[in-house]
Amino acid sequence: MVDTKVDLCGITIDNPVIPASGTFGYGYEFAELYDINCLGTFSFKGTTLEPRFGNETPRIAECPAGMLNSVGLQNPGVDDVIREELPTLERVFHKPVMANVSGFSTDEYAEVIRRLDRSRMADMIGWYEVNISCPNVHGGGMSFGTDPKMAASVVKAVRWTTDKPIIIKLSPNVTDITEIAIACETEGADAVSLINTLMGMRFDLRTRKPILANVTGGLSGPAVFPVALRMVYQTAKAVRIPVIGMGGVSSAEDVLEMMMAGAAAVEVGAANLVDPYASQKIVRDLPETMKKFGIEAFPVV
Amino acid sequence: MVDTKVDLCGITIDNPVIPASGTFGYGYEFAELYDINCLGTFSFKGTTLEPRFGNETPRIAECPAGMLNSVGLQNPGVDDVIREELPTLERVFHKPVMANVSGFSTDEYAEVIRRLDRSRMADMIGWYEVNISCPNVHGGGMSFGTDPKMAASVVKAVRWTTDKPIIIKLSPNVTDITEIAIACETEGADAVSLINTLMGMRFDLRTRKPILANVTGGLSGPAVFPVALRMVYQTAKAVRIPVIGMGGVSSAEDVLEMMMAGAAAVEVGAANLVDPYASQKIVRDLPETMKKFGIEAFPVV
Amino acid sequence: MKQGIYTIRENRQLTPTTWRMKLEGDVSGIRAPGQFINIKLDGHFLRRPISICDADRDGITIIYKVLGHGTEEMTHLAEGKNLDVLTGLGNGYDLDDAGERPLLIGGGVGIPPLYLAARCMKSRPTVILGFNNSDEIYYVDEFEKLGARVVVATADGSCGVRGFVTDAFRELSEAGETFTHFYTCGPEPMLRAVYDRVYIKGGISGQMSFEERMGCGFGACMGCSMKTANGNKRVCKDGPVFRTEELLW
Amino acid sequence: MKQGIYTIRENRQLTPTTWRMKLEGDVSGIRAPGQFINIKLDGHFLRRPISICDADRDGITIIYKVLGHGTEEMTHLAEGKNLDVLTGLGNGYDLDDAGERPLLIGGGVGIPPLYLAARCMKSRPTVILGFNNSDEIYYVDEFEKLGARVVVATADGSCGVRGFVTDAFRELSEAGETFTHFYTCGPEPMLRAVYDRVYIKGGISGQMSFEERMGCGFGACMGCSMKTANGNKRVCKDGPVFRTEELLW
Repeated sequence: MVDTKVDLCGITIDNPVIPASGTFGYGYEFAELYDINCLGTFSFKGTTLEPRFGNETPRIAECPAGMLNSVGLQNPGVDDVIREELPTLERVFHKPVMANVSGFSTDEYAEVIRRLDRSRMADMIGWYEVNISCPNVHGGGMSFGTDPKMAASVVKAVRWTTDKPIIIKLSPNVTDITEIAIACETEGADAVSLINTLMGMRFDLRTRKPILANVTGGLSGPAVFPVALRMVYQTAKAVRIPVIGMGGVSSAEDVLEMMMAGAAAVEVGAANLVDPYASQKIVRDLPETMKKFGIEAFPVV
Repeated sequence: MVDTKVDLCGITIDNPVIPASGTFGYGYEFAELYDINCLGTFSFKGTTLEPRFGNETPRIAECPAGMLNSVGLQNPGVDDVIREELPTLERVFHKPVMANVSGFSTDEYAEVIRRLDRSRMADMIGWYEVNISCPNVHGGGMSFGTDPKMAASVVKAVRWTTDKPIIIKLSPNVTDITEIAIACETEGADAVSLINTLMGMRFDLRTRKPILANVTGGLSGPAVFPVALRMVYQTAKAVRIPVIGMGGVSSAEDVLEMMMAGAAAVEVGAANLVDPYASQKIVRDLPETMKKFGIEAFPVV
Repeated sequence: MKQGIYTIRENRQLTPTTWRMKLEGDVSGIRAPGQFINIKLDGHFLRRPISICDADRDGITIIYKVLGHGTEEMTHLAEGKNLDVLTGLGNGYDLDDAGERPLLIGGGVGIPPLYLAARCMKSRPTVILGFNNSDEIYYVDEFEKLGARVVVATADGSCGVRGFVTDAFRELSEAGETFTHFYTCGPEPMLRAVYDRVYIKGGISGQMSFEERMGCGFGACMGCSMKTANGNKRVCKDGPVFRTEELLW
Repeated sequence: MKQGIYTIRENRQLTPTTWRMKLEGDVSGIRAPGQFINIKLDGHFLRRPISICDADRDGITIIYKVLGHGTEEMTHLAEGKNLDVLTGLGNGYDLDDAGERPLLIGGGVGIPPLYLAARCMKSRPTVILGFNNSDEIYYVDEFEKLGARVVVATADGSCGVRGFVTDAFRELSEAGETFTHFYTCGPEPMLRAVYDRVYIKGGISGQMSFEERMGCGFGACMGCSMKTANGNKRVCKDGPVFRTEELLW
């Protein structure tokens, strides 16, 4: 029998399959479809200090083998997440969850983590995934993720707000992602996750205007998979901390490619939006697929 | 009747459809399939000072809605191009051709252009497209295209080697492509063309190794289209010189999206490799597609 | 929501731009008129959300308009082909509010969900159907077969009332007609006009079905959010039907 | 090269991993055995290059091995379905060099192009067919029906000569057999062994068909280049058949 377990910053998870933030809500809605405890864990919707509606609609545009989104971090705000979302999740999910946090200033990132970490829901949280790479918000968001110094400043600000592992989610919209990853590692990040979406756009031929109200959006889906693999491969060679791979992963075979590129675990994003059962299917297919390619356990050597 | 003509650096071309360098050889092989004089023009295979075999094989990997290549500028060298390729092309193509040149030093770029420009074939050439963004060669290639200062140094070196328009082909593997484009414009580039391929990779699950002998390669095809549109849009807003849009263009509708993003003309790449008649079909479909969307002429307003 | 494989039993053209498709398969996920289904098409990443026109033990009927490549390709799908479909998406119309004299207002591609609503209503509805011109007219007979009273409006006056659905509503009001509640679906400009004339000026409460570009269609991606009096809502999951009282217009 | 739409007339399994497909359509682009076709499959960006096993006025026969998702999906294609195919790609075998005692050597999925070669030969060929085991054996009867003399080798000895095609060649040589020219196709390790034993040691010139990951398949992308004694060649356009004298092994 193959062993799908992996270690993620000192926490052993049953398998490396992790639905990505923004594609899985706060989990409980998918729990109506299947037992989400089959997952390694999942990263919940990016949470900010204040409630956010996000950008104007349209926020979605279809692309070849992918989609653009410009949601812009819609979320009910950290206090509501602690009061409403996490207690609801607690009833259906019994594993450590990955708390995805966003901010518009280093202080905000720190404050969101502080409130979660000091809340009565803190025990549910296994890791904090700090999103410094959202392409759809102005001021903050991606700007933190495209400059090593700014990335380092975020890590510095959040590093001592919690004893839990901190994962920095990186942007692919950079010349050299390893430079950003190294800056995060140097400041004490426990892991990095990549790639967030690639910035793209589409036009509506009838109106001759951008489809997205926000003009540009983030590209996800199988289209970005080769770029994600390359960046995971480069980053895994450049840092000693774990690298969580994501970007267009849609099958157990894609998970194995990511692991071969050096990923310690794999997030599944857009696939959940096209097939609500995608992550469950990937978890189910993984052992058989590992066997098919002679892989008994992770890491793949 | 719609008018498909566009001006490209002072030269009027019948339509904005231009097969991209590396997907159309030196043209004459496609002339066996159809009359390539229907094209606006085409950009011939990237030419260097010395003959090059390029990288080891495998050099090709399939991807969702696209492909990776790591050819690495295989070409017979500028002297052979002048002696063999261009005379063969001259028999079948009667429009100004775009000469795509590459190098491993600023001097090499300049010397390749100088030899072409002083050759008896020089009259065939309408524009020089200077590729500072090949992701598949080490030393030179993309490194020139990912740093504004190095990009500027190439433009400076080639600017006075010819009276013909110089187009700089830019890399998408950068944090801010407008910064590179502006550096090129400042040094006197007549136009920029973008995007070259996005750096990516794939693994062979059986061997657990990268599919490409070169490990990484350049992603092209519809998968990159939204990223290309975004970068063309940003660049067209940032510079006054014409921007040639390319990246995943596969249909007349894609051409119109590129024009709406601000492109002065559009290059068609990977599509030629899947359907050898792709560029001809796009040229044929363009007038009807323009009519469908109420576009009578370019630029689209 | 239920995911299932559905077999195409009919796919025929109703008007130059409108087609009807009948899908055979599990309908247990469908709870109310106004809900929609989300269809996976080969070669397209996102599913195509289409409102339910009718549903019975045999399967689901949808009516779709050819707008882009996806819907254009749908017209070429042969009977017998299987499709991966998510069914019973969204919250539909609440028919308990219909009262004795319900009014249904549909514009163009917004008409189909009103058919199942009309069929499920206890009291006889008045149905205003708006089209651009007589070529686009469809389903008038079907509504009448349900016993509904149908009023057609065409923008070019080529059939029925000249003008928009709101002009037809004005004529009915001027004739002394009154209504207990309304249900509507159509393009946003029409919804805004209906909101203004029927709800605000006419004083009749109603339920309006909205369209928005969707990512997932089942509430996960926040792609189709909308601000309402009750906070941020997802058109796909909390809607597509919203009550006039919830709207911030 | 010709681009055309071809109709699947047969798609049946020959061995656990090998299938045969017959395509009806224009064969005027095909000039020699050893050429290949390039098939567009829905949902895959690149075409699938597959060597031609046979061609006549009715159409083209190919034999393909299930190696990945693309070829796996090919096994599900129904008869009657149309495919977009580029035909007559590459330079095939030159049969003028065959002489009176030609030798054909095929390994596994490399066997198909030798069938058309055998059929077009003036003189009766000896055909060595190599397989891993007896389950994988196919087309022995078909070659014999052409009047060829067939020698089978299996790596596990479950049928015919135990070992590789080169072992079968050694046995023939030891039995005093001589050959005028050879034609081969198969995995590169086999080609290298054949080059070494038959050409270098055996002193017999031949023509070898190569495989490489291809982009376009018609010489445009330079994806499948190979260094030869006559300079850089494209496997898809200048090959896939190269003469032993050209190789830099």
